[in-house]
Amino acid sequence: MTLRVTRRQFFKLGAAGMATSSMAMMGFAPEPAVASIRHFKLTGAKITRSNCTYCSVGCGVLLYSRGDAAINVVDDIYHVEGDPDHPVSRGSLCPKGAGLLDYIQSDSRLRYPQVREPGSDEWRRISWDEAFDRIARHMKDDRDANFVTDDEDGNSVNRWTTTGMLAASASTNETAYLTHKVVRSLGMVAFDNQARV
Amino acid sequence: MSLAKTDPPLQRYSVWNRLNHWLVAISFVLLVLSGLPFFHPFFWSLTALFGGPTMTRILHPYIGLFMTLMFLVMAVAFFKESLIKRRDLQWLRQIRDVLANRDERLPPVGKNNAGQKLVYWLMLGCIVLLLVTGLLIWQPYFAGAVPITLRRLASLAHAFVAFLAILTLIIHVYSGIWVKGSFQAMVRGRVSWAWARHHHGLWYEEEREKARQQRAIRRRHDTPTNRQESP
Amino acid sequence: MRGDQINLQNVIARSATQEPSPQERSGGVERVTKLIDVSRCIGCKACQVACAEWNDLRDEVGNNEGVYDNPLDLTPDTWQVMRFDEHEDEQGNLEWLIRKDNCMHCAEPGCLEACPAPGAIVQYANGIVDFNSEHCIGCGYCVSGCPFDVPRISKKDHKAYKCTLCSDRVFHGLEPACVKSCPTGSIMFGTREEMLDLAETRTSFLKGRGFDNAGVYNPEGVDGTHVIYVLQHADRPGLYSHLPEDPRISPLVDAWKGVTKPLASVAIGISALTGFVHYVTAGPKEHGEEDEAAVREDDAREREREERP
Amino acid sequence: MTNHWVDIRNADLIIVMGGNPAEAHPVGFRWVMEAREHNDARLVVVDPRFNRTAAVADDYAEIRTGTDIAFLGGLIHYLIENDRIQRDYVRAYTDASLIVSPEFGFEDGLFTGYDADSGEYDKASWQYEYDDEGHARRDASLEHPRCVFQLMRRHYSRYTLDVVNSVCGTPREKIQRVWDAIAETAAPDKTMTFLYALGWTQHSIGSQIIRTAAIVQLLLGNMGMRGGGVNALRGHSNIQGLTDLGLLSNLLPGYLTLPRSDEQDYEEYILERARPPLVPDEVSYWRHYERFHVSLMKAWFGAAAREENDWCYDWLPKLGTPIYDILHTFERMHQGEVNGYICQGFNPLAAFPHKAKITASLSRLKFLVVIDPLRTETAEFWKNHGDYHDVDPAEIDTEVFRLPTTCFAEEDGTIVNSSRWLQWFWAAAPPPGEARADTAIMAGIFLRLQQLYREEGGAFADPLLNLHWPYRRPDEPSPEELAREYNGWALEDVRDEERNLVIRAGEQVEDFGMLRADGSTACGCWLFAGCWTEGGNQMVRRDNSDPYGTGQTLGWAWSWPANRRILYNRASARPDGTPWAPGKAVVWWNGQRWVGNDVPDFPPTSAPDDGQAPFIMNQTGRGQLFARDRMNEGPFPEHYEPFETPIANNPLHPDNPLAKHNPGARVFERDRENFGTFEEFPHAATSYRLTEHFHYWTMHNRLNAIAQPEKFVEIGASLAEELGIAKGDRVRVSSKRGYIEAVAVVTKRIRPLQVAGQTVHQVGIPLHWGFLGETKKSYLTNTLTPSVGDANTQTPEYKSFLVRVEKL
Repeated sequence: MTLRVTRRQFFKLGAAGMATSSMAMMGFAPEPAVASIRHFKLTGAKITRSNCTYCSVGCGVLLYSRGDAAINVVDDIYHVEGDPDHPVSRGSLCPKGAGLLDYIQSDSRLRYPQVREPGSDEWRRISWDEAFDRIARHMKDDRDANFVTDDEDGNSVNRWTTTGMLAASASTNETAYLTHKVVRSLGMVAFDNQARV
Repeated sequence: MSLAKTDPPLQRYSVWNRLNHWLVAISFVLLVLSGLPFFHPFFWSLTALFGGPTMTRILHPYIGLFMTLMFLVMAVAFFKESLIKRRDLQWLRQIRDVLANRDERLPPVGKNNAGQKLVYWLMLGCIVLLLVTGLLIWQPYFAGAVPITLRRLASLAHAFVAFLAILTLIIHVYSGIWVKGSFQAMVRGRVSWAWARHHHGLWYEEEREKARQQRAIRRRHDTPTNRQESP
Repeated sequence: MRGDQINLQNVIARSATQEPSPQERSGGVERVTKLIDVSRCIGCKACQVACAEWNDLRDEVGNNEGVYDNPLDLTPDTWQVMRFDEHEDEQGNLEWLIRKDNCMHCAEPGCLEACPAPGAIVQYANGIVDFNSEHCIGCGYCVSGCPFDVPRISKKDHKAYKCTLCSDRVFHGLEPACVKSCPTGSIMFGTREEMLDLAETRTSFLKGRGFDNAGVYNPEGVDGTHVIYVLQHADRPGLYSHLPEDPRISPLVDAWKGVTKPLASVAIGISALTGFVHYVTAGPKEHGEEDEAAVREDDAREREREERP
Repeated sequence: MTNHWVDIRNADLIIVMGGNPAEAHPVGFRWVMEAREHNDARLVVVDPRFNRTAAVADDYAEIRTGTDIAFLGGLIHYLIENDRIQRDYVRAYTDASLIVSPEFGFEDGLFTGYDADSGEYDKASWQYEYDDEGHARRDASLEHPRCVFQLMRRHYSRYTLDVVNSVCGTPREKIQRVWDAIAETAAPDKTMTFLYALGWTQHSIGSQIIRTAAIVQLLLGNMGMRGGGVNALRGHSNIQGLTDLGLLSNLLPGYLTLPRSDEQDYEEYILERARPPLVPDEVSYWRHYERFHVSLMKAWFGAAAREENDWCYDWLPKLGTPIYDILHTFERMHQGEVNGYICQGFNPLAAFPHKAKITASLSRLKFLVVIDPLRTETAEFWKNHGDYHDVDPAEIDTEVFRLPTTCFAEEDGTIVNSSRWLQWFWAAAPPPGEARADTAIMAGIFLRLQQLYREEGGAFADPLLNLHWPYRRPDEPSPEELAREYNGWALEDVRDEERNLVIRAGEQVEDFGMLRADGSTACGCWLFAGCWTEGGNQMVRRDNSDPYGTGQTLGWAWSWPANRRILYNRASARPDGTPWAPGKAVVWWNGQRWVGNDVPDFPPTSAPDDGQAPFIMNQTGRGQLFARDRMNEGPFPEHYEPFETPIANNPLHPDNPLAKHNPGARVFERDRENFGTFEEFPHAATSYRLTEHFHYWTMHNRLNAIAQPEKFVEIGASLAEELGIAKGDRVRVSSKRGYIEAVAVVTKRIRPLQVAGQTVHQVGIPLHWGFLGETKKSYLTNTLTPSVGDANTQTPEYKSFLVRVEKL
């Protein structure tokens, strides 16, 4: 005998079809399409007022850091933005200022003292003590050997010309002042900063 | 008692034909279910059937590729019997008789009637188009490289052709249910001589002719004792 | 601009959602607008960097291709780029036209119309058109839908990304990052009315400086945008790295996403129904007794013929 | 800056020349845009390149690099001959009326007193004519043939439009357009500001270019005015502060100067500097020099500095040569005369001219100390970086120390911006790893040295053994302590002439007027006196209110001198004390004293009738059109060609080879061999900064690397066509000193110029990128630049040199 689909059976089929779709409509209703805004990343950040140290406009910047300087936390700066109070910058920044975060966090930041020995092809990590001791020793040896107290005309000149220094025009006035004070006390004269170039 | 014993005598579709057809059928249904959500949000929740929206987006094209492959195989197998003949046009002219079941008025039909042939060609056309347009908008593989206007055109075409294909499918499925015995034919591959004579007169004649010749051959080699029953 | 806009019910439209979004609470919400005065732009890219910094984006470090533009184009990690154009007029006067290119936040967003994923693209009451990555399925339809070629599909997560107009900042009462950073005041931000007024002021300033065709770019085709330009040559937007003359949602997209969808859906339903009705009325197509009989006759006839010696 | 950032918005005309603020100072540039929008100001750019500033300018004129004196000299000629100067201002506030010594002269490009053999000037004749009291003679009519005005008029009579056009290559009509725009501001109610930067300073004639601009501003009456001034847009964030604090080979804090070897006598040293007025009754404020000097010595050497030992005068090093500038030092280093070098946040390998020479010089050091927050090329000068820096470490015996320091975000302190504002900022996080503050590092090294000298003795140890070191944590002096120290404090009660108590012992001084030469006060930098008073730290002030709407914001931070925002602001008022124009008023005489929207830069009770002139730091009280002996190549700026010039001779003095280049320039014989000729290197090159980067730092920042990832050079379209170069091609740019390779940016923004009858192509070479950091590795631009410096500042000529461009 041949398989016959009676009307009743056909209705069943139809019903099944309906079921699938309506099941989809109701049964598997997907998550409601809610609009969600990205979490506001500055919530709870510690804000520190600072100055951009690239160019001489001296824009005010706000440094946002994670951690509240509590004793058990190492604060970490994760966002930099213009300071709207600053009379010159009024919150705006240039592409360098806007990218300050990647300077502060740069992979090229140095983390500990290093030395490259004569002829060597590599850096070696050293302690601050070793660094200071060796540098001071170098400086003293050179100064003692080459310090000029009197020039050929018999003038008292008290200068040290065989070791020189370049100061940083991006460093603070406090650093600059202390540097100058130290340098002249040693009688150093070959001493400049970026203002020269 | 197993169905096999009572199976109708006349072979209409080979095992491979049937397997092939049902693979196409299943993947086509899956494609419809996974495609509709992108066609209209009303069907969005169907994505739940495929493990979520993104999964649906990912699966749909692969199922599509699979179906296209299967279909082409089938298309080759059914090619000859799907060529449209003059008499098919006559059959189509009398489509009203077809629908009204006034079959006695219809011209005799070969293995496939004009309707089945139309389904064949429509589907062939649709699926080729769907393949091409589908590839053009396939993220993340090809879409990126396709000029935006073409991508827009493809999206439009893909949706429209899919719509056509679905309609064709509905007609196809309905006919399967409507014409008693054809569903069974595609399930078990066999039909009764009466069914064949009614729906596919010419094919019926061919089959009988074949049967006669086979019997003739057998008679030449066989002893009269173990003669078989007639069909 | 107002704090209460953080209320997520203040939504104008959501992608692929039939039922209307809750809108009662949008009453006091001002629409916001970003004004980009190209005549004031020095192309310093502060906005570009501020955008990446705020949104935690770090694109690949590219190459120089012989131009100032970098990155060359929008990417999933670069939501805005500066486009530089050297324009020499008939008199040989040189102009360096620099345009900040990013999402225009259309009032009629093509991306939203094209998006099939419910809630993946949202238009807030303040006008911001925002992508909602959790709901994005990465189909790329928004790309086809956008008249400005803005959205980009990520290689990392296969989701669509673009400028959010810093929706997170705006909803917290702040201006977008690019706006705040802009050193020259080329980028301004405020309510739509304020910005349209300012745009007029800037335009008349430019006319006073000999740019007779100065004007505002706020294309009607997309019912206006929430990012508008002040252009020295508003009559020729094309000068500014091919800014579309008259952007509108492509008719193709309309055809694809517009009425066809419901109509086709209905058509499918109807065709199924028709079958049902036909079955009930015409009944199934069956072979009858006469066929069985005919077959038996054929059998008999043949048997007879074959048994004849 | 004589004025300040926000004040730019008060200008009616902004001339950007020798600078590119939109690119190098975008945020300061905001105030130019404000001036345009709210003051209807015009912005005019004169530059070799149509740069990002030009992109938003009202007018632009191209110019050949290094010819600004010609351009401005022609302007002076035009202003005088067409009487488009502010006569009352010129007569009253400049030295135009002063009569110059008859010995003074100028012939064929050289001033009197030039010795061709030594290549130096004897400046004796560069003086006014003095009467018996040593006061300069005057002719108020400005008619006297030897008065400064007439001499100047004669001097610039040669700078006609044609000459300027042929020297600068700027099209005539453009020159005229710019001159006219500038001339407009001769009106008392109109001001023009000059914004310049290293595009002026980095020439062998840099200082004189700036002098020329100053002369123009004096003629137009734009000095001391709102929206006026000659405004140096300083490069680095605290380059102003380091200059104020005198971290230069010949200076002491507050522009005090180190003695020369021949200045053995303290009295003479002071007399030479405590300058008397050259015009009767003028202020000549430097006459208080000794107060500042003694207070400095007390701050440095404390009790050890006593009147008996001339306040430790012997402890100061005496200069053997006029200046030990960097060119001089590296010349000596190159000859093996320098053994040790310390680089504190400085990257000379990348920043100094003629990289090959710098590398060779550093290789001859015994030890090099680099103190920096970042990896620098200098610290790795011994390392082989392939084509970009090809050296053999094995052959370099320099011992190199690299000490990690904090960056701004990790320290407290102040920097002085270009507006002379001292702004205090705070640390937000600890430094990475073991990094330490520069102060701690300097203290660390110094204390070790001191210890060694105490233990072992050694050469001239007194100064360092007696250095005043009052810090609570000797190994880490705090910024607060140091700030209080450079502000200054009283060691004893200080009383004025009427014996009234001015300030008690131990109190912070309120201003430099309280300083004394008798050792009763100590002050590390007199110019900063007032920044940390008994009222506390003035540099943290954050009142940004602007009651007068002039943008002075006197309550924000603290500005030297004495919190003044506009220098010489007395000149903003007429001799009678009323403002030249209401819209430009800064200070005015109210009958009893000077008042206004800024702190008067003038004795507050000096009535107009007393007739004192506004430029109180000058001996004449007046703006110096005539520089006397203060400039090394002459009292009037004269155009000289760059040392590498694309033309055969100086069009102004074609027949005098001595006057081809600046006769006073800083140049060493051995470097002359490394100068190229235009036959061999036909293209005029200039180097500059881009806005996306800051020197050699930001290439370490991912964000900036993305914005401008790879080294390029800018080539004009016509030159590119000539050489068959398309945008994006790789090119080699060579000079006599080496070559670099980079991507070509072909642009319409650089046009060929017609100079002295020939076509000159200019090539732009950004200075950024190196072989470290996040950006694409590249050659250092200073491989190409020549080792020659300005006559007064010794600043190298980075802005004008010759190259040859080839397609690769």
